[in-house]
Amino acid sequence: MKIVLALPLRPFPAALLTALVLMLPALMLPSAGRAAGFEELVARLPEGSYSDRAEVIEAIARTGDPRAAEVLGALLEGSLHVRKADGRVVIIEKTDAGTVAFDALTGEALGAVAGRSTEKIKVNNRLRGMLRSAIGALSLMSPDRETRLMAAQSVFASGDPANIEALDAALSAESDREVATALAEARAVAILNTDAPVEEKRAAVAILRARGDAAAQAALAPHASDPAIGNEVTAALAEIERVRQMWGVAQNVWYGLSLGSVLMLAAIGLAITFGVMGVINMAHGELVMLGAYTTFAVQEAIRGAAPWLFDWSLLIAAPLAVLVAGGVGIAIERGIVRHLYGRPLETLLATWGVSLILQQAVRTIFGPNNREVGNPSWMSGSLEIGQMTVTWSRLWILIFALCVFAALLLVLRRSFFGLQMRAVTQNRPMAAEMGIDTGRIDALTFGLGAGIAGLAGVALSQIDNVSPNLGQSYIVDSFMVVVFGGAGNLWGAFAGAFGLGIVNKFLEPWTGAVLGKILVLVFIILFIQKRPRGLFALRGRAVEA
Amino acid sequence: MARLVDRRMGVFLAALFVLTVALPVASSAAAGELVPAYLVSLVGKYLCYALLAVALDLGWGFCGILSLGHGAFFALGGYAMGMYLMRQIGPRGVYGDPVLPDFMVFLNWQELPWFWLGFDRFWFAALMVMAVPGLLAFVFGWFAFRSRVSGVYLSIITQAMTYALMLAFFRNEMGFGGNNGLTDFKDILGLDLTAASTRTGLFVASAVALAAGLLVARWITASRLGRVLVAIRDAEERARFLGYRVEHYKLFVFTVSAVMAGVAGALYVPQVGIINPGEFSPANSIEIVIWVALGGRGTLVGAALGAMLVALAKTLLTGWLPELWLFALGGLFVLVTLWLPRGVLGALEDGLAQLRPARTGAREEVRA
Amino acid sequence: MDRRSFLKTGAAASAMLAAPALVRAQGAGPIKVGVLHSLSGTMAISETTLKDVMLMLIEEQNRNGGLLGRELQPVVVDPASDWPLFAEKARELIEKDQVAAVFGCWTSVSRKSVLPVFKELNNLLFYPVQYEGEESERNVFYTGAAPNQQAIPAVDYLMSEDGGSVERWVLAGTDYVYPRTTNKILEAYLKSKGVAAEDIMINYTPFGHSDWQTIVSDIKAFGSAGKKTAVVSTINGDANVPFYKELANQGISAEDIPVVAFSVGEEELAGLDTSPLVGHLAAWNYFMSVDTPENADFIAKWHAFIGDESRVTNDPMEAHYIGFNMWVKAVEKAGTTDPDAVIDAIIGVSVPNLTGGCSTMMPNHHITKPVLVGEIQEDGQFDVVWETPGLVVGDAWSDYLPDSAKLIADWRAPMSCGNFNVELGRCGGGA
Amino acid sequence: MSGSLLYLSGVGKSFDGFRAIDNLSLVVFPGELRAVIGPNGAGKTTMMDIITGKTRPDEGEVFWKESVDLTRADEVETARLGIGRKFQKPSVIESLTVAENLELALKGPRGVAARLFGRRGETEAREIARLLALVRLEEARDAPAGSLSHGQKQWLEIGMLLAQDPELLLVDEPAAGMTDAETMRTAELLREIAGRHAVVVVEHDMEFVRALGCKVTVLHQGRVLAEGSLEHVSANPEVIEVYLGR
Repeated sequence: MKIVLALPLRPFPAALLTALVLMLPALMLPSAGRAAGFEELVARLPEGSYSDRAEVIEAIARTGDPRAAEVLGALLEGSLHVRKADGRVVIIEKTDAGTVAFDALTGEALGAVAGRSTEKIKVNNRLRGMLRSAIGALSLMSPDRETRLMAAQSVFASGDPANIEALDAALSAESDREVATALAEARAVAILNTDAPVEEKRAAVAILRARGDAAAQAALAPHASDPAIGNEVTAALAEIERVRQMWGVAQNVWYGLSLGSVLMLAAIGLAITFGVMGVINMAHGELVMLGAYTTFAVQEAIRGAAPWLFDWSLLIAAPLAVLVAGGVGIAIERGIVRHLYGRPLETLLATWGVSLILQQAVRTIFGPNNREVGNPSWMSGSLEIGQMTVTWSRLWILIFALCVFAALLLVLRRSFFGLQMRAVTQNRPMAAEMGIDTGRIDALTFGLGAGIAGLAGVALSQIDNVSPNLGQSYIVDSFMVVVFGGAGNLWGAFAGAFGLGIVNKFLEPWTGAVLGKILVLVFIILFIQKRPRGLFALRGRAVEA
Repeated sequence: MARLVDRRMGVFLAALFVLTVALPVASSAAAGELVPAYLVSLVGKYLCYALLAVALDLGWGFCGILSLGHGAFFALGGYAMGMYLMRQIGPRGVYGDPVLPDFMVFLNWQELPWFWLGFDRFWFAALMVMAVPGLLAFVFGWFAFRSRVSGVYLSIITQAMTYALMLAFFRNEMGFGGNNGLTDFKDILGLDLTAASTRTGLFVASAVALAAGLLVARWITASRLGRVLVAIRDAEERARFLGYRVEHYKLFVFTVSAVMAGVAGALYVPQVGIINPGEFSPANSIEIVIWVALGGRGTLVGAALGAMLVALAKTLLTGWLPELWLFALGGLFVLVTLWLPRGVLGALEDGLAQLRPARTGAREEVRA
Repeated sequence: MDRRSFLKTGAAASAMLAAPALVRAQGAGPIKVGVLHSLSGTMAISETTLKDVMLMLIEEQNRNGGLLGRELQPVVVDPASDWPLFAEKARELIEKDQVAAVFGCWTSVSRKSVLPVFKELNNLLFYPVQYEGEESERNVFYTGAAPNQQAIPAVDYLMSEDGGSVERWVLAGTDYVYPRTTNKILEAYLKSKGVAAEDIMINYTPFGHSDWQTIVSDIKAFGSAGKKTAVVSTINGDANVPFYKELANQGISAEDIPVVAFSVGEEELAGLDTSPLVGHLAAWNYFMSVDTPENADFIAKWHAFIGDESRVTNDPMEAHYIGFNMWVKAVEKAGTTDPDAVIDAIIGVSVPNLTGGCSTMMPNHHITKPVLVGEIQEDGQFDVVWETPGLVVGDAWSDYLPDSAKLIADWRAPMSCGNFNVELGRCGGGA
Repeated sequence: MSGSLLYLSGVGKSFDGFRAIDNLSLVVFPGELRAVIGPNGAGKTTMMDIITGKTRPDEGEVFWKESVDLTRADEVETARLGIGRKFQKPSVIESLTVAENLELALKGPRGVAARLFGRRGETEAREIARLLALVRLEEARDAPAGSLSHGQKQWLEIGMLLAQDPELLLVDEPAAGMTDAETMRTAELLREIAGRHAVVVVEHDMEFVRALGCKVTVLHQGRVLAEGSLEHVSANPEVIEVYLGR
């Protein structure tokens, strides 16, 4: 009866209160009655407004019925439907054969169902939150460690005092330290929402202070004005804030690096065509776009043919993107750029024309809308380093960018192709004398730059639009990076990209995104005055424009 | 010393004159509107583009300064004029505020920002139309040329300049109407902008401005200074060792060209009825370069021609085959750079030159 | 653009060519309808679909015997996302092609750019997109939502218990007029509801902003103050995908911090994996998921027309559907396509919308619409979780902006004024 | 050194490690004709760059008429002081006519305004005619410089140099790509010029240097290896070693 006693004393949704009052008879009765209550409640799920549904859910949770977790879970995932014909509540399962239904209570298989014959029992955000907490409470004792951890966290999020004894029970049974901490923290939050004795609350505050992240902050903040523990809470909050400030800097650096890696990917190909060959390839952005669309195409194919391959889609797409973009690049070089060497400005115009054509071509083939490129599981979500959120996608992109850069250095420094390439760059006639097919080298160099643009596209498809406008949004930035870093020098592009990335990210909090970007541009303009050939100027004939 | 008006210039100016007279007449009610009235403003717009192209050609064709940011000067001129036109609306804005433009009212600005002061007077606006782009070009050029930023690097930072300006003007705090820009103009110098007579007036003004622009550019390039410019374009080192302060010459040309662009923008805005940060977009500036390349770099008249041709193509294609418009434009760029290195005009004159024994055609090409 | 509708456009275009440029009076022969949507450039991403819808509607109307016994003929032009070109094309449509009405524009700036043209040449523009309001013109009909038909109800919902009784607000938008105005209105509205200034965070980003790391983490921090927090997003089309991807990756779920967007519809979600976004909201006057016979029929027709079952429908498409039918009805009522007659006839015209009700053209040239709040589902569709009990009348002049609160619009005689100042008791401004 | 026109002492310059000029000293007197020879990479061109202010030396002093510090001047200033330079690769303005090229070079105001409003005067026309005759390009007067033969371009450039009427001419490999006849003619021309102008000629071609018959300075690895009459230097074992060595 603890619950009932606790009831009036807690700040508690009126709906829930009535729900419990309504449940009292059920609680009095032995298990049979409970079961009945459960079935009756489930039957009532489809009816009424969201608020009504909220009550029912709370009630179901209270029953502690073994089937509750499953039913609520189904409701949460939206697979709990009601059969239009007889209003029977069923759980829908999508199989290769088609959709089949099971009775929510008995689990009896009801065979295949036609699309419109059942209707989904809708939930909204509020109900979802409620469900998670309820399921959490119900699965605190689950044998699976992960489940328990998840449960503890969702209970933490709900901060619902109703879960306290469930938590106590779980805590006493828990062996795993991590889970135990999670449980303790969840309990602490719940405690704060009760009128437990001050010492107990102090202890709770201490626990949360130890956790010291945004969630803890959120849990503590409302109690700052509590006369009893106000001081402890404010102190704890201040402490947490201080720690988060420190992490904030690290976070900014990370953001800068991440942005830098994107810039570098976009610009590095340009650094080759523009830097090494002195060719201004305005279609560079569109080559990036081609890479992104290749990824899209690959994923489409996979979705159709072999869904289990999806996590590999990027690895499959990468080489293809290099081929596609590289191929187009070589075509551009052979078809157009080749005739314009030594006339960089004309090249600029011609390649701009190419970019327009590529854009419209993609628009005609794939349509003007954004295309969906999914994140493979290993690229979605984020990991918490202390107070710092590092999203997997961006982490992988950073790593990817560094690999590309390293590989490129290797090719240019070590490979025979690289040697020939540098020879052609340094002294074309001499290289020709030595029997190097300069034309071929030019084509390959350009192709290399284009191919890398394609790779960039694969990466960008993970964090940005895949639309015909993709290229446009990066071309200007890429040029800034190359010019700032100093053409003809990969390290220049490297330094340029990360430099600009970090500067940008440290400016953003102060000036806002728009002004930050403007300031960076102005900075570049002024910087070029000081070093007209960029950060790492390449001496020699290579980049004379 | 070449004549100020050579054959090429003469032909073009004559044609321009005929157009200027014929079009308004033909579209007038008196002539039973032989051509739809909207052609007047449309062609007027083309003429502004032409002037802009001439401005760019002066810098690129004769001094080798490829600016990928000339749209910025055009837009600034346009904004200066736009601000005047906004002030002209006075209390006729939707909120009936005597001073503040509508966009300031509903973002509840309390008073007019300082940089809007004075724009209620035409002479001041007209001055700013030239002063603002001129000043920007002067300062920018002074930095860039003094530290010998040249070629591609110069082009890229001019692009950075216009890009930065675009972002800046998109910001609503700037007080230029943000993305919506300045629009809903009522009248200029007390004349109703929608009146046919005003349209014709603006059209003629554009034609005159174009002619003037061509003559000024021609005068500069045909003068002894013009030869220094060519020297700088073809052999900058040489010019220096001959004792010419290259940066001064570049600065002069760049500034003049920016002022021209500003004037073009100022005439453009009242005819299209809107100015918005989109005009600053790097793509626009690149398109200007295309006009010049298409018409024939370093030929002035060719630049004007190129601008009008592309604009015309845009008008027609976006009507006929919308989906093909970008293909066409893109293809044009490629073809011209590959097969018409001297542009349409160059090709044309080569054709003529072959017909005529005299090499004068080619000679002037060389000199110009 | 797929081949099918491409051919159609081709046909339409060539038809337009064939038409002599100097036809004066609208005798018999086809009635021309202008379609003014960008098919290239940055806005093509949103506008191309609307062009297709118009072609579909016109085709259907012709199958049902056209209008006034005359065939309707679409005239498609491409303003190429270039604002001055919008004005030029509008002029061309009206003067050269003699269209009876124009359906088009997406961005506010494009509408602003063509406005003077429509006023001067006295023609009709049907504008199908939600916008910032603060406008009511004699020649323009706003079939999209005004702020009070989208933003304010959405906020009401979030403040309600079902919506999670939100107390702390992030107003995030792209830095242009629609978000600025909407946020000004919302700010005023929230304050009127007793929300403290420190519980409102306003943030603006440039167009096509793609690096959302900082802002998303700011939102996260802002949301950790212990009060229920929600984000009201007026972020513009292209920037949304990276924004939502960042949200998902930083693990901000709709239960922690729901995001309600006014510019994100089915089309935008088509470019996203929505499973991490389940529960985030959007407020519109139409969702593809709405279960009504009209809607089912519309979707079926759309799929048939576009020849692609996977294509989605969205709110601006419905707006065109409503707008077009209103125009048709008004023309039939007036018995002519003459703009003045239609302008008089169309007020009060009521046509079924796709959500099971009827929308009516109001004297202020805005229409009545239901407001729906939907939650994103795994399948990229929205589940309607809330809707206004009745239809909401579009409000041209917001009551939450000091200077526009004084204004009302009524285009019926005798007032026939778009910005009547109730304080001064006169038709203010020049309009 | 008293009366010197150009005075270099202890000049050094290196490009990322490579020592192009190393403790170089050189003195040229007014009206003197001087040949500078040396193998590739001996620093001849770098020396000229330093004199004309194109490159700043790392150390050492460079003085013009014992008073003006050339290490602080840039190309334009040195040009205006009266140092003319002819490049190894003939650099004339190809799209201008021969006459226009000379007219550009003529001594006179270099300011923007002056050029914009100035007109070509009688004296200038006469001067141009004289120079055309001197470099034997009368009939090519109105041809674009681009259409000239290599040798003619060399002469045109020398003509432009003279048009500047400098006190010191730096001439970089004038005979390169010339027929023997032209080479001799050029040598003759330079000897004529010398006296009124000081001339420093950088050359590989020993025949040409002999034809100049003047004091010779041998550069090697950025240093002066030997100096004196051609006979004297060519007797110098080090010089022989250097020349045979390569």
